Amino acid sequence: MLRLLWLVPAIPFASALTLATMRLPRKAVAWIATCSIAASSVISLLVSIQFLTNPPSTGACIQVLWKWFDVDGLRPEIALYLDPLSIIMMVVVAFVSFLIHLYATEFMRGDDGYGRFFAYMNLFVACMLTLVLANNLLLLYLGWEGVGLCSYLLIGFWYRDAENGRAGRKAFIVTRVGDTAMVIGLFLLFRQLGTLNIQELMRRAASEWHAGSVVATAAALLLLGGAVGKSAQLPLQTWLPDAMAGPTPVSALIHAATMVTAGVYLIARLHVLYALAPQAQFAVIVVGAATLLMGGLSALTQHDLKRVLAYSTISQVGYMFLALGVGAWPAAIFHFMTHAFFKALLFLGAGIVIESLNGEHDIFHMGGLRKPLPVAFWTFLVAGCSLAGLPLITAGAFSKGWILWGAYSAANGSVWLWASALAGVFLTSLYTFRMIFLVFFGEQRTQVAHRPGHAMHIPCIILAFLSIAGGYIKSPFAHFLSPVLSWSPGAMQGVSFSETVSEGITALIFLLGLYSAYIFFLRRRDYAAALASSSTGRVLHRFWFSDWAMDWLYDRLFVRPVVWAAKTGKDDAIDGFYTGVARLNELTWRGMSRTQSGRLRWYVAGIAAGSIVLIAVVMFL
Amino acid sequence: MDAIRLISLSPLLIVAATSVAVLLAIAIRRNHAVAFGLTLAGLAASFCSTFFTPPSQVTQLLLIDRYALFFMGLLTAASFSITLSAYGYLAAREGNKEEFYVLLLVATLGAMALAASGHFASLFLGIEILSVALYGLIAYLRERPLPLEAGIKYLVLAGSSSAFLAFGIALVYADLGALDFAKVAQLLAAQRSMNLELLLPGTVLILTGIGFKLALAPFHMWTPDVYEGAPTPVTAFVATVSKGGMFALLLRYFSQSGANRFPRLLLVLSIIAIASMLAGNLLALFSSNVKRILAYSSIAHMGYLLVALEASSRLGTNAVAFYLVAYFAMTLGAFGVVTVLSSAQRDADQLDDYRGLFWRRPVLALVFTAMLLSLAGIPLTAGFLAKFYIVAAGVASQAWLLILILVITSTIGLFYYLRVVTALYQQPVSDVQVPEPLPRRAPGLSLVLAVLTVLLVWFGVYPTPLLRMIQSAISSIL
Amino acid sequence: MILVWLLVVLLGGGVLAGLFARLHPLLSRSIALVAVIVDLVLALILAVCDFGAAHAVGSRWLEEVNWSWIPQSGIQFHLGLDGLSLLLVLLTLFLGMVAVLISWSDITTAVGFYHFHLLLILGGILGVLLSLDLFLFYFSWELMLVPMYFLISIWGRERRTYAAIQFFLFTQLSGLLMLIAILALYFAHHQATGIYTFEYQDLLGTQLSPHMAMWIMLGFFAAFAVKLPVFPFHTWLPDACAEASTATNLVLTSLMAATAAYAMVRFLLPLFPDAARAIAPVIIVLAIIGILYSAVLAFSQTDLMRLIAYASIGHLGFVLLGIFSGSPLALQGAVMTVLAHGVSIGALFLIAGALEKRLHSREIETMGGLWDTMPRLGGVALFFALAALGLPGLGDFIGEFLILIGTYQVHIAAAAVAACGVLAATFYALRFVQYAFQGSNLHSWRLPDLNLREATVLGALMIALLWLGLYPQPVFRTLAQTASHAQAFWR
Amino acid sequence: MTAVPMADGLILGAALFALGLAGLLLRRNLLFLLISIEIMLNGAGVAFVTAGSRWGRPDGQVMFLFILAAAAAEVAVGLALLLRFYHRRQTLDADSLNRMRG
Repeated sequence: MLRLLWLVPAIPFASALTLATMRLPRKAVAWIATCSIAASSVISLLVSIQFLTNPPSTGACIQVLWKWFDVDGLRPEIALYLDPLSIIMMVVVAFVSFLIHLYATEFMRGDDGYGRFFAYMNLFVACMLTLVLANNLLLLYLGWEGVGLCSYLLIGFWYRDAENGRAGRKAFIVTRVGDTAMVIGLFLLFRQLGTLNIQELMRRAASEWHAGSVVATAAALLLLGGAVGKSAQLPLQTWLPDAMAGPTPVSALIHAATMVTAGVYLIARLHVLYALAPQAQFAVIVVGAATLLMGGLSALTQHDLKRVLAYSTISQVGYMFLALGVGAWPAAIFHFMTHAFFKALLFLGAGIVIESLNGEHDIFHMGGLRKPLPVAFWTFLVAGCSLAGLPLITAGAFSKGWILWGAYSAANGSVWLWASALAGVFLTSLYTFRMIFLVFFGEQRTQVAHRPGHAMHIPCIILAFLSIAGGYIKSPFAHFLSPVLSWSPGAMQGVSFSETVSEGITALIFLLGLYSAYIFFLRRRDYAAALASSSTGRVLHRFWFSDWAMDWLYDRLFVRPVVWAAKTGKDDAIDGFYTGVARLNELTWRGMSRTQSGRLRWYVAGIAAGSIVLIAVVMFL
Repeated sequence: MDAIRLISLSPLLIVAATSVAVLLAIAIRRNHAVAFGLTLAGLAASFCSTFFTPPSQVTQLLLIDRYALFFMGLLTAASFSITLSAYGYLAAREGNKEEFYVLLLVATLGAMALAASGHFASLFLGIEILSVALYGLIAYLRERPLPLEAGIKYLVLAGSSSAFLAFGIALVYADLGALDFAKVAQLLAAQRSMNLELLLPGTVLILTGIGFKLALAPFHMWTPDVYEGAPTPVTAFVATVSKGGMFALLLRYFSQSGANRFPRLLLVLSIIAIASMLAGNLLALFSSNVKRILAYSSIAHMGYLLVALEASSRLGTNAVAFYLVAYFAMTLGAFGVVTVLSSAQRDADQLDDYRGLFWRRPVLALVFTAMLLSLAGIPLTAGFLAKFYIVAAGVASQAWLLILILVITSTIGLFYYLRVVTALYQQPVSDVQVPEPLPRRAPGLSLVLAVLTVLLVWFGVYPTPLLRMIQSAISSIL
Repeated sequence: MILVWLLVVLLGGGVLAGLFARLHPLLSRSIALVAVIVDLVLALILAVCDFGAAHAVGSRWLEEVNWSWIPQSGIQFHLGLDGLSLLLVLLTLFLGMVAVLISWSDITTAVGFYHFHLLLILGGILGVLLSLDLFLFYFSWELMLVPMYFLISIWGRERRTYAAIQFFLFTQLSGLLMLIAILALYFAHHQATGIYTFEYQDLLGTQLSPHMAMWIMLGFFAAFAVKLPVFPFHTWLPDACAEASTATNLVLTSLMAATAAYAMVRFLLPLFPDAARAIAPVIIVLAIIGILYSAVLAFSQTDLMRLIAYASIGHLGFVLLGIFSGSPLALQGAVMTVLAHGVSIGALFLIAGALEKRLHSREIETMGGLWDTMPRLGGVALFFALAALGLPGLGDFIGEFLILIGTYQVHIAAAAVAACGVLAATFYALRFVQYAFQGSNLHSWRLPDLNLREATVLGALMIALLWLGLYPQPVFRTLAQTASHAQAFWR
Repeated sequence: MTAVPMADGLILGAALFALGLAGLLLRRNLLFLLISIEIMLNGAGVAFVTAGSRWGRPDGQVMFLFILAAAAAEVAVGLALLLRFYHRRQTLDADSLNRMRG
């Protein structure tokens, strides 16, 4: 059964290729696209079950497909690596993808790029699966760039609007900035350790580098650059909100559930390296903590439903980074999983809402959708609660609680991190319910034009179930991951309160957020308006709304200079030199051809002068 | 004078006799075809005789060695092809045609004498025979303004340059007391205390005379005017036979007399070479007259030749000889094409005459292209190997400055060749007036062009036999 | 012997194609196509047969021909084939076939003359790739120029004459500098051993003073730098590409560059290892400037052909970097990049040509929203744009990755800055796709999508690029022996 | 008769030569140009004769004869051409020979 592993990425690849090259009727497209992902997820489940029931002695299994190339010591293979971490990633990715594909078959029904859409989506799934299953960093990088490409393609899917294309390019380029750092990290690792095989790298790193060594730090930081770009963390988060220009299933799949967590996966995959580089790990903490707060604050000010969710994603991935930074590895992966469920669901719900309102994105133009869209409302509510961390019931509460506890108690944790994560909980709760209240409660402002069908409802319901049930598998999850990512709670000394206390406080904060949202956005909207229109409020609002003005900053710092250089350099200054030489020749010709005056006596004079000069040369030189 | 020596002289004698024969034929009855046929026969016989003639020295004046025979063969072959191309050209023009051949034969004789000359007297005589005949040839179409003007210019300038030459020889003679190259070489080698105040200016004056004939800068200014004005076959003659004979002499003088002993003279030669390469190539850049372009290009080519001459090694001599052969082939070919295209009214010397030639007469255009590319030194043509050997000679003697200038100027030169080539392949524009081609097809000329093209490619791809010939020829002067 | 046949078939085919065009243009096209395909098959036979043989015998050359040519000057007609040249021969013939195919309907005037020149160039390129005699090498090197000049100046666009002459002057001057260098080496060798020879193997160990070696090396470098082209000798390329026809551009960028890179690996490094090492830092800096500069300029171009030309310059900057970084990894990456660049940039030119044929314009400002009307062409363009920006899984990535990772072993900063060049490639590649195919169809173009011939050619190129990206091992296996030789000289 | 010192003879020759050259440069009439050439050639002739007397050989005089013959031939052709020219243009101005240039 394990030998079928290669089919998991191969089937989506094949179907992507089929869809890209052939013109098929819509039905066929839908079937091929969805069934291929279904097949892929079934196989991944089968493989996982095989792995669970009959675990390989080494704790992982490797499937080598073919030797990629072998040049002077660099011998990457096209090989898949299966261990508990990649199993979790694979299964979640495949399964969520399947649901979103199913949803999309209906969501995209009226679009003329139907085949193209599913070709891209299947390609994305294939690349994402390659990424999580890759045995070496080069193959991982292939998947990594592949998902970036699909993200670009899908953001700009509605290509007729140039803005979408711009957003897509921005996403691709910003993430590629990170990727460049990452690829340099690969060079560094290869130079120092002589391989790119992940397991081999980790073994050699552990044996050759001592903790805190400069190379280890440099490598970890460079790879962090890649992770930060892909996962839309500070300071490369600016692409994600714009990426919402893509169709909603894309936002759900790529920009919420799977791709943006690739950075988390990368760091978890290379956690041995980060353990060797405390400074780098501290950087991960800083990135995570800062991003989760900034994302939360920005989410609070957005009008566009999908942008709220986008900032929420940034913020939640920030939690994961925080967990990674403090060393609570399984907590990060656990949060990845629950986040995949509830955030995908939120986007799917948002998709239903937006579609039903004929493409209205502004939450201030929505309201009262509770009645016309009941399924969407209830599933959205479940997901929202999960996101905000409704205690005891929702999956999000478990995963986030774990992270909070980790932020306090783990190796690199501190009470300050715990506090900032707690602040994040408040923000999450606040913006989540702000969104829910504005969209589903209050009076209806826009007529519902369209009601979704089963293909869109079923995934929502399944995901809603998972957003709750997913939380209860925390301990088997931790156990399953333990061979790869171990976690020992309470190992720290000086812990002054227990996990239960932490959870209790979290719950309180959640309620505080919920209550504030209720006051500001349902009961007394004028309070919110007054707050926002106060002078500091206005400044802060604008600041947060514009993503901390980072777009503006990057525009001035990078985009404009490059465009300016391109504009001024268009005609290739170097060419001017050669043109000058040519011109000089022409001028010389002009001057010299004057001497050919046609006059006999001038010619005689020429001969005489030449002769005299030459005589002078022989006589006097 | 014994029989052997007389036989040795046979190439010269045959040409001289032919000229007399043509004169007599004219006296009996004017007939263009007869004069033409006699001339061809004479030149062919002379050419063949160069292969059978035993080398020997005929008096002090003429050295009929392998070297001389090689160049005589080259010169007669060139005259032969010029004769062929002149027939149709003259037939379409006014006036008596027959004397043209007489003059041509005499001029050839002068050039051949130069190739064989081993003495200043024969040098002077050869030059004068050549020049005087050339005055007539250049101004042959005397009813037309341009040939006449060119003839007078050439007359005055060549006459004064002869005076420079003669005065130079006189100075050298005054110092050394010898007119014979071998003797001069001995005296120079003997390190006898020399009066350099006479010897060096004298040599420079001789160089002035020779440089004039070779159209080397700064004695080059007549070239474009004479090339433009002279009837095209005569232009071809001036460019090839006249310069070829002269260069053969220069090469012999230079390698036999050991003038390279004087660094100052080498310096003068370098200055001349550099000036020629620069002037030739730069002057031609934007000219719109094909004959003038070829004139300027010939100035540059003579400059290249000097670079190899200065190397004064076996390699350099080899390079000069090979270059001259290639230069003959391509120059004759180029002027042959100009001849073909010339109408009875005027020569096809404007660049516009060539625009779109490829689309009208593709074969002719291809031939012209081959000639031009060969002049530019592009592979598959003899010009490439020729330039290759020149550069090789320069590199071997480590004359880096000269080589660098050669490389740069020949790149500049490429520009004007390409201007012409580009014109050939331009899509035809209907309203451009093109001259009528010759009324009669010129089978002789076509044959010449075909043979020259074949030779051009043959020497460019497989020069081994030619190189063998050249090596045996130059061994007699080294 | 088969090497001679390679040349004879091409040149003979060229002459025949030239002659038979009078009967019917189609005949000329077919002859040209058949000649190139026959050659390609011959080369493939070589690739298949000789591969095992070479490993068994362990000789330096898989195939060799050595005839006397001009014995007076020590010139031999010496051809030899090893892994490196085999790869590039295959590339040449493959792209040559593509060139003939895409000219099929593009070229309507002087068809025979066109194919004569096209095949003559291919012959010249093969001559360069196979020569083991420096004279023969120089001969072939120069032989490429004239036909290229004609291809640009007859079948080009408005300012074709200017572009053609510029091309010719640049290459000629640099070529003559190389001639001086070759001759200097020749005489230096004679001085040391008393033997006049242009034979590559003999000249390899020539003793030169460092000063001399540097100058001679620079002479060689000048020729290769112009042909590659290397910043700041690159300006002829965009001009030429803007004016030449599609197939010409293919030959001009993909194949001419391949010969230059080949010549650096085959001649420059082994002949002057010390001088090359000494000057490597300077050249690396030039390469990096070239990479970044060309990326910025490609970003600013509005003429599609110029854009692609600058993109090509950028990729070739990587090749230069790889060759001079002194790392075996990077060297093999450079060869890989040459192959992949040939395919991907060639394909981009094809696409630009296809667009021009339909739109009668190359200005990307006249385009936009073409995906609506030509989705297939759009998809293909996207594919090759992605190849150009170095997407993993496609050939260009493998080459550039190896170059960078190899360079990193030696010059960390250089590799890091050059990696930013890969990033910069993203800008123009995406801009191209955006402006041409995305956005709204402002000009309401209604155009035919790819026809069968175009689709086949482009499909073949896509497969080639994917193959190079996903399973390049055969390439590296073929290259291994040559690479080890090159390394031996470098170290 | 005592031999003329060589230097004197050569100076005389050079002076003649220079005179001829000056004439060539200064006169506009074509006829005078021909005459000037004659003077230059005669300058060379004087130099030859002087040099010959220095070495006591006849070569100098022989060369002088050659020069005379050559000069005569040149003048013969030259005058013919001048006649043609005068016939056409009604002038002998050297500067009017400038239809070709550039």
